[in-house]
This record gives sequence, C-alpha cells and structure tokens, in this order.
Amino acid sequence: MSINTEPDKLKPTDYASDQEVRWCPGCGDYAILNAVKKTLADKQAKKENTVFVSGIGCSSRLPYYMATYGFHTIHGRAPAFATGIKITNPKLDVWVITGDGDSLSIGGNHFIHLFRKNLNCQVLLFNNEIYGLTKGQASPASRIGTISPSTPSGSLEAPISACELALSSGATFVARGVDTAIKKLVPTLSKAQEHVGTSLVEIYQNCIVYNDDVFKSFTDKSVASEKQIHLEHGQPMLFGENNKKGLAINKDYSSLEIIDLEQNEKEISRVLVHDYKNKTIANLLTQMDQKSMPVALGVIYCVEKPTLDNYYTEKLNQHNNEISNIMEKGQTWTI
Amino acid sequence: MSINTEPDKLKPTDYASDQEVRWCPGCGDYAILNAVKKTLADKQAKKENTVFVSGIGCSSRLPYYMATYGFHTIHGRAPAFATGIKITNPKLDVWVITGDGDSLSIGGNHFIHLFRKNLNCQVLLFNNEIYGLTKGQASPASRIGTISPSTPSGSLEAPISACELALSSGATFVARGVDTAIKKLVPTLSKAQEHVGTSLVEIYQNCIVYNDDVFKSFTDKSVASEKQIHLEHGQPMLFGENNKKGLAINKDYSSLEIIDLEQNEKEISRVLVHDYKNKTIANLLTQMDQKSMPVALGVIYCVEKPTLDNYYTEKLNQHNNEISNIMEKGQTWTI
Amino acid sequence: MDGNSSEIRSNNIDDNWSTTVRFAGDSGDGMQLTGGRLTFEAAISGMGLATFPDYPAEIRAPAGTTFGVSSFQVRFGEGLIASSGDHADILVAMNPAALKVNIKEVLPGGLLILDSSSFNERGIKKAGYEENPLENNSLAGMQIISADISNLTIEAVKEFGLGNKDGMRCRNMWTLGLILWLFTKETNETINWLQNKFGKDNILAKANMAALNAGHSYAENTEISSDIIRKIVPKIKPAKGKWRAITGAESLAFGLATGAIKSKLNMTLCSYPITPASPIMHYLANYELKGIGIYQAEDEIAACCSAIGVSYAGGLGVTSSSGPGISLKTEAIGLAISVELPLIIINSQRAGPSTGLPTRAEQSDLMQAVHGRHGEAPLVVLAPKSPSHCFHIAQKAIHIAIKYMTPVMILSDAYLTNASEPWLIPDISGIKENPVSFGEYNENYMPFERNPNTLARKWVKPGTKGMEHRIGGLEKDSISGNISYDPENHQEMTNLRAEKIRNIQNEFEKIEIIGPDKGDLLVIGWGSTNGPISEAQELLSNKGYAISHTQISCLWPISHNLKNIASKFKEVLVVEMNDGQLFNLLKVETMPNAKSLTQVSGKPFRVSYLLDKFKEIIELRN
Amino acid sequence: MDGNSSEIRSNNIDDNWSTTVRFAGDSGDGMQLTGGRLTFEAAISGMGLATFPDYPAEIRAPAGTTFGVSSFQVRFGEGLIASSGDHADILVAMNPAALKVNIKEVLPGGLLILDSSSFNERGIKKAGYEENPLENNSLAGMQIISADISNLTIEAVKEFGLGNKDGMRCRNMWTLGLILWLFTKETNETINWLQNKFGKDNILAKANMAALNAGHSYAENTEISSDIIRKIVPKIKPAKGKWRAITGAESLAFGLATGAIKSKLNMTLCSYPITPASPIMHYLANYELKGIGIYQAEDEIAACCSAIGVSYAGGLGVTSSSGPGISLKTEAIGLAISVELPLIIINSQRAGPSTGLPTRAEQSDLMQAVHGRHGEAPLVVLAPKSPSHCFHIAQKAIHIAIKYMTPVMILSDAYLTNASEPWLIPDISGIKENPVSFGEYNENYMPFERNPNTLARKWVKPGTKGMEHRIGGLEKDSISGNISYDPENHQEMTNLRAEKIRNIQNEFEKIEIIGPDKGDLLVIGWGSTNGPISEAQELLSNKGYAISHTQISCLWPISHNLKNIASKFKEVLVVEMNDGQLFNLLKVETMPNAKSLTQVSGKPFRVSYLLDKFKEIIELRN
Ligand SMILES: Cc1ncc(C[n+]2csc(CCOP(=O)(O)OP(=O)(O)O)c2C)c(N)n1
Ligand SMILES: Cc1ncc(C[n+]2csc(CCOP(=O)(O)OP(=O)(O)O)c2C)c(N)n1
Ligand code: SF4
Ligand code: SF4
Ligand SMILES: [Mg+2]
Ligand SMILES: [Mg+2]
Repeated sequence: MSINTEPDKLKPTDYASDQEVRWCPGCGDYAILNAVKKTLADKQAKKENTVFVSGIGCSSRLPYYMATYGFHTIHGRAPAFATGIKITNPKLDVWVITGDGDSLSIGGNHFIHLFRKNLNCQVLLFNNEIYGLTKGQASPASRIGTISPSTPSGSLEAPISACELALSSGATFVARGVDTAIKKLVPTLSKAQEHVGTSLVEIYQNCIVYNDDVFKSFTDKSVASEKQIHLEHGQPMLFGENNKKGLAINKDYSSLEIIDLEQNEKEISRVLVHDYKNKTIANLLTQMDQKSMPVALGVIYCVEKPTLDNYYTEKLNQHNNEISNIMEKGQTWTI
Repeated sequence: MSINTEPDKLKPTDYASDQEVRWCPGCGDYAILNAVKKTLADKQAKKENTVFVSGIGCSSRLPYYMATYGFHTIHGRAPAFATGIKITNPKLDVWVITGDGDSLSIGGNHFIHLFRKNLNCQVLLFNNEIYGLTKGQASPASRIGTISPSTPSGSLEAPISACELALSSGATFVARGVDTAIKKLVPTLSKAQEHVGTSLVEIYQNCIVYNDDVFKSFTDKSVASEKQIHLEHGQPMLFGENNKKGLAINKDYSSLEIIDLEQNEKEISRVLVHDYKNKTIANLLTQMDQKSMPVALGVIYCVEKPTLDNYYTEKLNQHNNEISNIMEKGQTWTI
Repeated sequence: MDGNSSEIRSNNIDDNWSTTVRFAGDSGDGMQLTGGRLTFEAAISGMGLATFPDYPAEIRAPAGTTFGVSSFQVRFGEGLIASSGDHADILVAMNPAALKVNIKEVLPGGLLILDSSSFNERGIKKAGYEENPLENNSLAGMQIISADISNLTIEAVKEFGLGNKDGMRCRNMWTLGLILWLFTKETNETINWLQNKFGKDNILAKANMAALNAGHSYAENTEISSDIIRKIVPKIKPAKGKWRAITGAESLAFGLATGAIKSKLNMTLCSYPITPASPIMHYLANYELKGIGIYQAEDEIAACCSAIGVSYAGGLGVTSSSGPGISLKTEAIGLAISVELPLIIINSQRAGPSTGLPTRAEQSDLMQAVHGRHGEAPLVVLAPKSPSHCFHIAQKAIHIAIKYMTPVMILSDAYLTNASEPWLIPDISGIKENPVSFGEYNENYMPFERNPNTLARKWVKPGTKGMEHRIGGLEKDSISGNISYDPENHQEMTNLRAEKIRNIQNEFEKIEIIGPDKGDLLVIGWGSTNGPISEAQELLSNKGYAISHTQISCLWPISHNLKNIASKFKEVLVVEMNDGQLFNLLKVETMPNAKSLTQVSGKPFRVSYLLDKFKEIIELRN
Repeated sequence: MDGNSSEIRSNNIDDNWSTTVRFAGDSGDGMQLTGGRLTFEAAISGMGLATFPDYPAEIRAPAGTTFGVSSFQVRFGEGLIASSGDHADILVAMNPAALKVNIKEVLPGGLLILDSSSFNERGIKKAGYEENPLENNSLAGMQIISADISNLTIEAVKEFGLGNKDGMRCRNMWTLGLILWLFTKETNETINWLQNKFGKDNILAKANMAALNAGHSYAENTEISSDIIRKIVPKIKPAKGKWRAITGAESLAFGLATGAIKSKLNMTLCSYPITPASPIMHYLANYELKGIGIYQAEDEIAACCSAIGVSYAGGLGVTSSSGPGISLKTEAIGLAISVELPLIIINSQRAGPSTGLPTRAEQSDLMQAVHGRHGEAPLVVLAPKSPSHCFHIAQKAIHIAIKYMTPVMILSDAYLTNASEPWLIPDISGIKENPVSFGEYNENYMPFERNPNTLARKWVKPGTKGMEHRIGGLEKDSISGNISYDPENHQEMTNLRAEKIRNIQNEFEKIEIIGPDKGDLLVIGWGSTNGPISEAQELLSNKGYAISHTQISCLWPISHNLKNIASKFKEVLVVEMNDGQLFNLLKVETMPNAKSLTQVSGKPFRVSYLLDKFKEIIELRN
C-alpha cells in the first residue's frame, strides 16, 4: 500500500491485492480475474479511482483480490451501492461484480433499474447458471431440467436471459464473453469500461464443481468456430469455419436463421451487417437457441443516453440555495 | 354472505362487496372495477373460487370492493402471494391487482419472475404513471420531466415499459387497455382470464388528482381513432379513420412505421398481419413512441407454455413416499 | 391503559389562557389553509402554539363522506403550549360528515361553527346520520353558530363574477373572518397576505377578501347569539428575532442540511415514498440547497444501500422511511454496522403492525430500532421530542455518525412529522463548523484500526491514493480488516462494536429534568409524547406535586446517569405510545422497578388523562 | 467471558468413558465419509454419540491450503454424550494444512495420525509452515502415527488397475482400517457397506476394501509404536428398536413433514438458498413425500410471501433461512401476524452481524425474533436443543401455528443443522392425528371473531362457498375484519394480538429441570448449548454440587413458571452464544437478578469452560 513505490507502468499483477485467491481450483473465475487485471493494466487505470462493488456469491469475492478500492456488500444489492457511490463521486470508475443468482434472482429489481437509470458503470455478470457459493442449487439462469440439491428431479422453470432482460430495461450497452477466452474478453471489457452508461458484460463462467461443462456445447475448442459468432459493429454476421455461415432474419421477423453460404452463395445479401444500435436485432441475437444456433459474443448492443450520475450531479451543481434563505421563505414574523 | 340466496345468474353488481368504494371522485379505478365485475359476470365466475390479490397503492384497494375472496398484501409482493396460493390450490382463479409503482418499482423482481415461472393467473397493472396513494411522486413509469413532490424540477429517469419488461421475462400473454374504454377492456380481461399462464393486462388509468390527462394524447375521443390501434390476431394492423393507416416494419427492422394507405394504396402488402405469437413484432408494438405512433391495445402477445402451478402440482402428485420409509432409508441399526 | 377511553371533561389546562380550534371539512374545503392563517395570527401576537393536521386515511374520497373528512387543529395561548390540545374549544365543521367525525373531539359546552346549508337531506345521508343532528337533541349543551355560509359567501363574491363552484371555494375565508372576530382580531394581516399571494388586483384576491370581510361583519352585526363570548387574545413577549412555524418534517430537513453543511459534506437523502416519511424527501427536493440532493430509489432496500454507497464514497448518506420500509432496510443496516460507515436512518413511525394505520402516530418501532437486526448489531437510536427539537437531533445524529463511524437511527413519528410550532429562525452562521477529516495517505494504514477514544475507524474514501482497501460484511480482522474466521477475533470484534456504541452515552451525559431533582414521581418519556407530558407535569407542579419529567433523546445507548437520576424518586413512570418498549429497555438497563403507562391507539396522549394517572400514582404512594 | 481463551487442559469428562476423534483433510479427501463410518460403528455398539462437521468457509479452495481444510469430529462413549467434545483425543490429518488448522483442537498427549508422504516441501509450504512440523519440536508431547498412507494405499489398490489419482481416493479407507483396529473393531461391517454401496464385484468396492484391510493389517502388524494403547469400545444397552443417526436439519425436515401429515395438510417449504439453512430444503426436496413439496423462490421476501400464500390457500406454509434472509422477511412476517394466518419460519442462526461467519453457529438472532418487527407484532419463538429435539419442536410449532393462527419462529443454528446424534426412529403411526377443521359455511361468519379460549380466528380457505371475505395488513375491525381507523379498535386489536401470544405459555407449562428443584445454581440455556451445559451439569452434580439445568424450548412467550422455578435457587445463570439476549428478556419478564455467561465466537461452548464457571459461581456464593 505504499504510495511512492508505484511503478511507472502498472502490470496486471500490480492490480492484485495481497489476499490469497480462494476459488475452487479450475474455477472460471480465475480467468475472469485475470482478464479484469489485464484490462486495467491496458488502460493504466488508477488504482485509487477504481472501485469494485459486489454482491454475494463466489464471483462476488473478486473485489478482495484487487488492489483497488473494493466493497463486498450484500446479496443482490451491488447496483444500489454503486448508485450511491457514483452520484457522490462520478469520477470513480465503478465495476459491479455479480453472479447469475445475485443479479437475476434476489437482485433482479436493482438490476433492471440500474439499466433504466443508466448509471455510468460496468456490470460483469459471472453467469455459471448455478448458485455456486451455496453449493449448487438451480438459479434463474439454469436450464430446465437442471439437477441440483433443490431440484433433485430437474428444475421446472424456464431460464431468464440477462441480456434480454437488460435490453428491455433500457440498457445502453450489452455484451457477452467467455471466461477462458481471455483474448476476446479483454477487448470487450475494455469497450464496456469506455462506454458512458451502464455496460452489461455477461460472462459465461464454468463452475467446475456444481455445473461443470454446461457451456461446453459452444465453448469447447472443437466446436467453438461453429457455435460462436463474434460480433463486430459494421461487419457482416459471419461465423463458422472460413466464415462460411451467416445470420439472417427469417421471413416473419420472429427469429434469426443460419445461412449456409457454401450451399447458397447468393444469399450473402441476406446476411445481416451488425449494427449495434439496432435493438430488434440485438434482441434476436440474445434470444438465439444454443442448440440450433451459434452464441452471440462481443458487443451486441450499444447506444448513448444520458447517465444518472451525470444528470444527478449536473442537477446538484445547479442547486444554489443557502439554508438561511430557505429557512426564511414563506410566512415569518419578527418580534 | 348468505349461501342460499345467490341468484341464478350473477349480475356485475353481485360481485360488489358491502364496502364503500373510496377512490377520489373521477378516478379511473372506478371504471376498471366495473370492467372487472362485468368480466366476472360475463363468465358467471364462482365468487368462492375467485381470489383478488393485491399489493399496496390506490389500485391495490380493489379487492376490498369485490364480493370474492381477497388479500390486500404488502407493497410489491402480490405475485409472490399469488404463487403460494396457486401452487396450493391451482383451481382458484387468481387476479393480481397492482399499480405501476407496486409492480415496476418495489415489486420489479417478483413481477419478472412471475412471467418467468408462468403462473396461471391474471395481472392487472393499473398504470397511472404515478404513485397515487403516497400523494403523487414520480414512478418508474413516469415520463421524463414529470413534475412531482420528489421531482420538483422534473424527473430525470427514463420510464420503463411494463409490457416490454414482461416480454423479456418470458411472459406468455401481454395485453393493453384503457380504463374508461370498458367495451374493449372487458373482452381483453376475458381473454386474459382464459389464457393458461400469466396474463399481463396493462391498463392506462387516469389519476385525476396527481397525473390528470397524462394519457389524453391518445385516449381523448377526438384523437382515439388516429392514436390507437386495436389488435386482432390474424387481422392486418390497420387503424385511423376508415382504417386508412397501417403498420409495417421498417427497413432495418429497428421499428414499426405508419403507412398512409390513402396515399400509398399499394403498400397494403407491407402492412403487418397481427400474429400474437410473434415476439419480435410484439416487442416493436410495445416500443412504439406515443408521440409519433399509435398506442397498441388489445392482445399484443399470446403463446402457450407450461405453467408453474401445473408443473408444481403434477410433480407433487408424483410424490409417493411415506415418511416412515424415508426415515428408515440409509444406515440404520437395530438394538 | 387506554387514553381514549377516559371521558371527556374540562380541558384541565386552567392556569394559563389557551384555546383550541379545530377546522374540519372535505379535503377541497381549504381547512388546512384556514387553520394555518389562524395559526399565523396567533403567532404574530407572540403566543405559544402547536398545530396538528389529522387525515383519516391515505386516499381522497367522495365529497361529503365521513372518510373524506380532513381536519386541522391549532392550540394557542400563554405559557407552555407543547401539545395541540386534548379537545377543541371551537369546532368548525363545513358539512355534516365533518361534524360527525369530529364532534367527539369537542369539549362539552364548546362552540360549533356550522354551514347550515350543507345540512340538507343529501349531506346528512352522505354523512351516515339517521336524522339531522341540528334538529334532534344530539348537540345539547353545545354552543352553536349555524350560518348559511355557502350562500352568504356566494352572495359576497358575486360581484367578481365568480360562479357557484368558485364562490364556494371562498367559504373558508368567510369562516376565518368570523373566527378572527371571535378573537377580537382584525382582518388586515390576512388581507395583506391574500394580496401578496394572488397580486393586489387579482380577482381571487378580491373575492377572498370580500368573503373574509363578509364573515367578519356577519359576526360583528348582531346575528351571532349574544351568549357567545368573544375571546380576547392576550399579548405575550417571546424571544426577539425572526419567527416562523415549523413542522417536524421541515425541522428534520433543516437539521440534516445544517449538519451536512457544517461537516462540509455533500449529502444525499436516498428514499422511497411512504406515509408519513415522504415530506422530508419532498422538502429537501424543493430546497435545492448547495451540495444537498435527494435520490428516489426503486425500493427501500435500494434506498438504504445507496445511502451507504454515498457514505462509502465520502458523502453523507441519509435514508428515510416508516415501518414497512424500515423493516425492509434491516439487512442493509446490518452491513453499515459491520463496515462501520456513517449513515443516518430516519423512521417516521406510524401505527403498526404491517400496513397498520399509515397516517397515525405510534412509538412501537423502538425495540426494532434497538434490537431488530440479525447478529449482535448495535447502533445509536435518537428521538426528537418536538418539531423544533428535530432540528437539533438531526445535527446531533450527524455529529455522532461521523465521529463514531456508525449508523444512527432517528425515531420520529406521524405526529411530529405534521405537527407545527413557532420557531425562532436560528442564525446558521453561529453554528460551529466541524469539517470531516478524511483519511489521507499513510503508509501504515490499517482499515480497522481505531481511534482509542471513540473506537472509530478512519473514514477513507475511494479516490485517496495509496489507501486502497476492501471492506465487506464478512467478519473482519480487528486491525487489518481482512476476512477473518478466527473465533477469538469474532469475539473481540463483537465486543468492540458493542463498546463503541455503549461509549456514545458520554455524548448524552447531561439529562435535562423539568422539575425538582428528587420527589415523588419521575415521568420518563421520549419522542412526541413530550407535549402532553410536559403540560401535565407543569400543571401538577404548579399545584405543589413533587413531580419531575425527563424526555430522553438518546434511546440507545441508555445513559447510566438515568439510573442515578431515577433513584431519587419514589416512583418512576415510563409513558409511551406502544406496549411498554422503553419501559422494558430500562428494566434491563437500569431500573427494574419502574412502572409503565402505554397507549396504542394511533392518537397522542391527552393531557387530562396523564394528569389523572400521575396524580393517582403519587397519591397512592403518599 | 470468552470460552475459547480458556486453556486446553484435560477433557474433564472423566466419569464415563468417551473418546473424540477428529478427521481433517481437503474436501476431496472423504473425511466426512470416513467420520460417518466410524460414527456408525460406534452406533451399532449402542454407544451414545454426537458428531459435528466443521467447514471453515463457504467455498472450496486449492488443495493443500489451510482455508481448504474441512473436518469432521465424532465423540462416542458411555453415559451422557450431548456435545461433540471440547477437544479431540485423536486427530487424523491427511496433509500439513489439516494438521496446522486442527492441532489446537487436540488434547495434550493426544494421538496424531498423519500421512507422512504429504509432509513434503510443497505440502509444508502450501500450509504456510516455515518448517516441517514433524521435524522441529512443535509436536512434542503428542503421540504420533506417521505412515506413508498415500503410497501404502496406492500399493494396496494397484492390483485393481487404479491409477494414482483414483488410488489416492482410497486413502480414507486405509485410515479407517487403522482406526477401527485402534478401537478393536473388525472391518466386516464396513466391507458389507462398501459392497452394498458399489455392488459386490465393483472395482471401486474391491479397491476400497483392499485399502481398508491394508490399513487394518498395517496397524495389526508391528509397525505401530507400542506405546499407543488400543482403546476398547464398551458395549452398552440403549433403548430397543431401529436406530439411525440424525442431524438437526434432517430432524427438522422430518418433524415438519410429520406435523403436516398429522394435521392432514399439504405443506410447502418456500425458501431461498442460504448457508446454513439450505439443507432443510434439500432434504425435503429429496424425500418426495406425499403432499409435501418445496418451492425455491426468487428471494427471501418472495419465499416468505409465498409461504403466507400457501397458508392463506389452506396449506401449511413454511419458510426457512438464516440471518440475512430472515432480516429480509421482517416485513412479510408482520403481515402474517396482522392477518393471523399460520406460518412456520425457521431461522438457522449463523454468526453475525451482516454476512458475518456464514458457517458458524451463534444465538444472536433471539432479540430480532422476539422484537424485530415494526409495530407491536408478537409471535411465538421456539428453539430445539438437540438434533433429535428438532423433530418434536417442528411438530409443536405446527400445532401452535394452527391452533392459534399465528406465525411461529423456530430458532435453530449452524451447529444443530449439521451436528448428528443417534435417533430411535419413531413409530409415526403412534403419533396422534390432529386434522385441521377449516371454517365451513356459516351465515354469521365474521372473519375476526375469535375462539374465546385460544383467541384464534377461524381458518377459512378460498374455495369455501358463502364465506368470501377480504383480509389485509391495514388495521381491522376486531370482529368484522373490515378496515378500521378507529383508535379504540386499534388499542383493542393490539391487546388481543398480545394476549393471544401471551396465552400460548400454557402450552409450555411443564418446564423440565435436570437436577434438584432447589439448590445453589440454576443454569438456564436454550438451543444448541444444551450439549455442553448438560454435560457440565451432570459432572458437577455427580460431584455433589447443588446445580440444576433447564433448557427452555419456548423463548416467547416466556413462561411465568420460570420465575417460580428460579426463585428456589441461590443463583441463576443464563448461558448463551450471544451478548446476553435471553438474559435481557428474562430480566424484563421474570428475574432481575440472574447472571449472564456469553460467548460470541462462532464456536460452541466447551464443557470444561462451563464447568469452571459454574463451580466459580457456586463456590463464591457458599
Ligand atoms: C440475503 C441473502 N440470501 C441468501 C444468501 C446466500 N447466498 C450467498 S451467494 C448466493 C447465490 C450465489 O449465486 P451466484 O450469484 O450465481 O454466484 P456464484 O456463487 O455462482 O458465483 C446465495 C443464495 C445470502 N448471502 N444473503
Ligand atoms: C414497503 C412499503 N413501501 C412504501 C409504501 C408506501 N406506498 C404505498 S402505495 C405506494 C405506491 C403506489 O403507487 P402505485 O403502485 O402506482 O399505485 P397507485 O396508488 O398509483 O394506484 C407506496 C410507495 C408501503 N406501503 N410499503
Ligand atoms: S463453487 Fe463453482 S463458482 Fe464457486 S469457486 Fe467453486 S468452481 Fe467457482
Ligand atoms: S390519488 Fe389518483 S389513483 Fe389514487 S384514488 Fe385518487 S385519482 Fe385514483
Ligand atoms: Mg452463479
Ligand atoms: Mg400508480
């Protein structure tokens, strides 16, 4: 914590606190932690101006491992703490760290209202589709049929999509990444940090203990190119080996479909060009069925809107009244 | 409360309790109360099997005025009570009565999870875009700039759309109505009741005291035909005088646009036919800007999915174990 | 034990002149405004006064029905005026429903002022009367001024072209005119006010003035029954300076703002609307004071968490609510205690349990304030005793929260929130500045090292270079603040948290007692019961009873001094609007032999009731 | 006042033979399973026993680190075995980290069983040792069996083609074999169990059997130091019947289910995961009992509200959580009190405040349970005192909730949840049925009319024709249940709600005392402190001290009988794992002169510590 010994250029490891990292060996959280440190180092972020705010869960322990400011709060409420912090000091760079249980179950209300208010901060949602810390119960992100201690014969309820929910709540930045795909994740985190407004990055995170390999169907190296589409603004939505597949909208606009360009070369014109300002397409991208379609990664949606912290502090700056004047307003009498 | 004197055919007034209705004179809630009673009478609903469950707010007082079962619970939590009721007795016809503050502010989490779980019940959201009962503060449904006791220089935050939020949460039935348009509202309520799953009916309700005329721009008789579109499944999306206007999707699918058929008769082919199973279009219908576009009313979205109460009770019916057997499972020893 | 079942007798407040006027009508009748004007007239005469508006329910209701009636009571006079009056000497009832709801609040022999035109068949039926109360014998013993106020007013304003509907709106001014006459007051002050409000030549100003004068001259002219004695308002000399009326909610808002300003902190009140706490948020929103804002959150949990976030970032976080909302903040308050950050929590108590009676006052959240969290989670609980005292308590709360790095809960209530009293506007520049000294760079910084005197840890805000650290709700090492699962450390931290709060009693060493240091009876109260208790104490004291009174401001920690003070009295009685909560706390802390007097009706104690009970205890003992 | 700072001396439990074995290793080392097997072996010998698993934190951690160590302690022997042992006689440590974390739990002169192969440089460093503890003098005075368990096991299972990794998984069986030998036990029971578990010819069964036998014969063959005395397990005769081990969580699950079944109600446990409450939900989910389900809600507020919905609809609503979640349920519980519906709330207490120490036991939520709601909102608070007692308390809670139409809170804790003891499986058919009689059609039905004896209103469920009515959280007329703003009615309802709960003390009239009716010291405890207190009481009693013990099950309302009972003792001491919460309640309710003994370290009391304190008080007094 010495102020003087700070190196000229901060390396990722300079962002590590002195606390031992206590996740299960093999947990995807390690990779994300590294990606976060790398992102900060890339930006040479000031440690003192960086704040990690988290709820409760395995993922929410992350702040302890950062050499920045950190606040490990209570379950599901990190967005509310972040709001208080940013309206008090909008210069702080606030990262909300949360899990699928933390943000989509108990914290659902604060999650949607954060997007509605568009607080300028980043939300990293570690989605392992399970409650890790409490030993593996099904979460609102778990697939139907998930076997867990509370759903021994399989979960009944349909999962909720963080990205879709965020979009409908007014989110201005929605992106996705994969824990171990650190090369793709770092630029995504970087863009999230640069975005002015609430940035959601949903990160598929493998919980090796309670939900191992749940994302294997698209993260496994052998299938990754066929089952992932990496979106770039202004670029056609191509994926697969040699980019021989593309995404198009279907006839009744109800979903996206895959065009096999090898077989139908001409249909290239139907392939969508990614416009991250288009909410309809963003919605469809987040709604793609993992079985039949690729998973959309990278920046799915990004628009600009006024932010709450800016609004709030601008308004506060206009407050000019002196208390003594206000006290004397209205009916007074002098004796 | 006499059991024997029940008339052969129940009239709307037979569904009224003996309690005096205590809303402000001129409040839109009166009209909705009448529509509800009429819907029940149309269906000859059994009073004893009908339960109104509400949160807190002016609107949430409705259960007291019904001669059915009623539970006026706590602020924002009615969906959770409804869940307990339906999984215990799925035969009950449960109506959740809520306001925009009740369901979109404090109750946001239960609201989204109700749709996710698809409990078989109706949610009537009385949207007056204000907190009525607490004397008029801006709610999450209030437009930007709303002047209220807590936002004396106008509210800052963007409003949230109940229907859009419901759609992204997995809603299976989303509809809209207007308080005083009782002729249209009753059939909509009726369909909501018939739908198996969670049915949301957002009802624009005028709060004459704290937010008077906020919906005038499309409910006023003089503009109603130009500013409202009444959706019918399978019918083209036409509106305006003599149905001379239609809705089409724009080129980049980012929003709907109005086609003036008087000027471009040929473009009729572009006018969408309402398919209430199409979520993309449903989303666009709920996102239309009230200033430039008509307001979509009637059943916007309707699909079938398994319901939580059905799932739960089916599962419960499969439970066959006797406690004495379970106690003896595992390691035992006899002395 | 029920103050309301005591019968109505004389006001018993006989030593000094005072009078209580109650205005009642539909919410559209302008009764709050009329009451406010009379209050002001009394205030500029330099009298003591206390007012209280009384709303029956949260929502408006059809005109003329009993549940639509709202009222406003003002009491003024010489000497100590701390309560707004047990019963009214004069009741103004603009319609039968207003009469029906309020008649039980009027003294026998009191004066009723009624608008006879509203006592028609329709009005009587709407109010739920079987027959016209003016025509059967039900008002026997009352003095009655029954005038056709509606028509007299319409007549008076006709010349300004106002229709019946707008004309009717001036009925309250007509009535005020009549009442001013009763108190031998002229109309000129109100006329000035009307002209200021609407502009001199405005038609509404003119119409209201005409109605006011019409009421005044109606009274002046012989029409009023000659046995109604006009009350003469005495002239009194209070402290010199600029005065205004203040409600508890305004006073809290002013106090919070002043405390923040003097600490050189930006402040944000994070709240969610609820009756009766909302006015504090509304006032602060309206003031637009430098560095002071409000943030309306999506719910009470978010409000509390945001307020903690504000403090974490180096601002002053304040959160306000009432029962149901305070219950929801429980978990978050526990975190604030665990991470030891300043936080002000305001609970405007209302009658419970659950939704209860949202507009009524009660003091039944004390135990929750002190003990209502999971784990050993102590904080400081303060209670203002009057509208003007709110100003001091808010500042004191901020002072303690910062000095000790702790949440402080302020227990106000529905009565204090809305009740008003005259207030000598303080000279803000005379209040001492006490800027917070945030932790700056220090090589050996340990986040949970404590100031040995206060046991407070250092407040270090993000943005401070070289001081980066992590905090959270898991148990922390007592020095480094790192997560610690060590059993001994947990014991030590539990002890430290308790001791830190216990020590705060030093801030409240001086306990003010009204009356002698020893005697027959010490009455202990807290919060808004101060009004009725002090009046009852003064009256008995004047009559020679050895009775004293202390209204304690700090409910947690309980001062050890209290025990010494109480030991000098033969009897100790704890008076409160709950089932004996402070009484139980005191039993544990200091005085096993105290007695308890309680009331849970959602209404304030009546002075007369207290008087009887106090006498009874003293006399039994002697 | 800190039980942990007392020095480690002899176990002091000298009258009867008992021994305590502690197993420690990485979570992958199968220590819980090994401990469970030893427990079973003790159980079938008919011994008294108590077990307790100890997890340091909520998440797993890298192998070989101190924060990754989990352990399991079992104590068994003759006579009263109510606690799982102050210190271990034998510690099995599978690696250096396990040794480091647990060595302070072992008696001087105790036996250490270590896997020498793990004490290599890497393992020692990972554990944070500066040097090899086997090589410096730090274990002086201990008996040590240090065997190369890893290699011996791998050797033993090689023939089944298991690789090193899978082979290592059998280390626990090797160790168990050695321990069985120490207690002069054969391996046949465990071999049967392995064959049942995996199938007779399964390769894993064979490998594990081979490892087990290898450990046993390793010990049998001269390799073990001859000064290690083999302990001989005595044969004891407990009650006849079928026995099993039971944890508090299982016992609560069984008790709830039994209570619901006997009331002929469908039951739903509505919950949200949290440590240490989740196991109750997991058990019930797994049982798939007729008419009994669980519902995992989106948060604790929803869980509580859904449970109320279940009861409203005519089922039995149960909700379970721990500190943070219980705090969130506060508001909803207030509604259940206001509408007077049955509801069971289970709080598995953990160390607080805030997130605190999630896996550690504490009793610091008592005050919150009793007083933690806004408004006057009384309910019933019960506490089981041992794993098997949970079964009875759950049934009793249901009985009271239904009979009195009230929420009942059960205070369990992290210790009770996981601790186990032998349990004579009850004959369910022998438990009396007590079907609920729901309100049927009645012309004069008034929703808040009460049974004059219990003051309970009638339970009428939707679907009942002709009985349609409305309930809610606003104050209700004391008969009709319609909204009432009447002050006198509010006072009456407040009194009725309080009286109804106060009367429930009749259900707990008989207070069981262990020891004489009068004497020098009465120790009052509640909940999981029962184990250590009863053992300390028995030991002192055997030595002639006039000490008695009562462990109270009903914490609210407090029985008036307690006062009479306590008055016959010279001293009364309240023992609890908090800062004196029951002590404070008792001071208010009954006995101002009691003393308090507390501990807030997240760990259970040690018997030896209690013994000393009890003696001290008695001797000072005499
Ligand atoms: C109020 C409250 N309720 C419940 C818990 C228990 N709890 C801790 S973390 C958690 C869920 C964790 O799941 P997730 O957010 O997905 O994080 P992960 O562990 O999977 O990273 C729960 C239920 C708590 N700490 N506080
Ligand atoms: C926990 C809690 N917080 C706050 C309140 C206060 N409150 C009552 S109703 C309400 C909002 C009402 O708004 P809405 O749901 O839109 O209903 P409306 O009155 O407009 O019909 C609020 C904030 C409460 N009763 N309980
Ligand atoms: S339980 Fe799962 S999410 Fe948690 S640390 Fe272990 S692997 Fe990671
Ligand atoms: S305040 Fe508004 S919403 Fe409430 S009853 Fe009055 S008009 Fe209706
Ligand atoms: Mg998770
Ligand atoms: Mg509203």
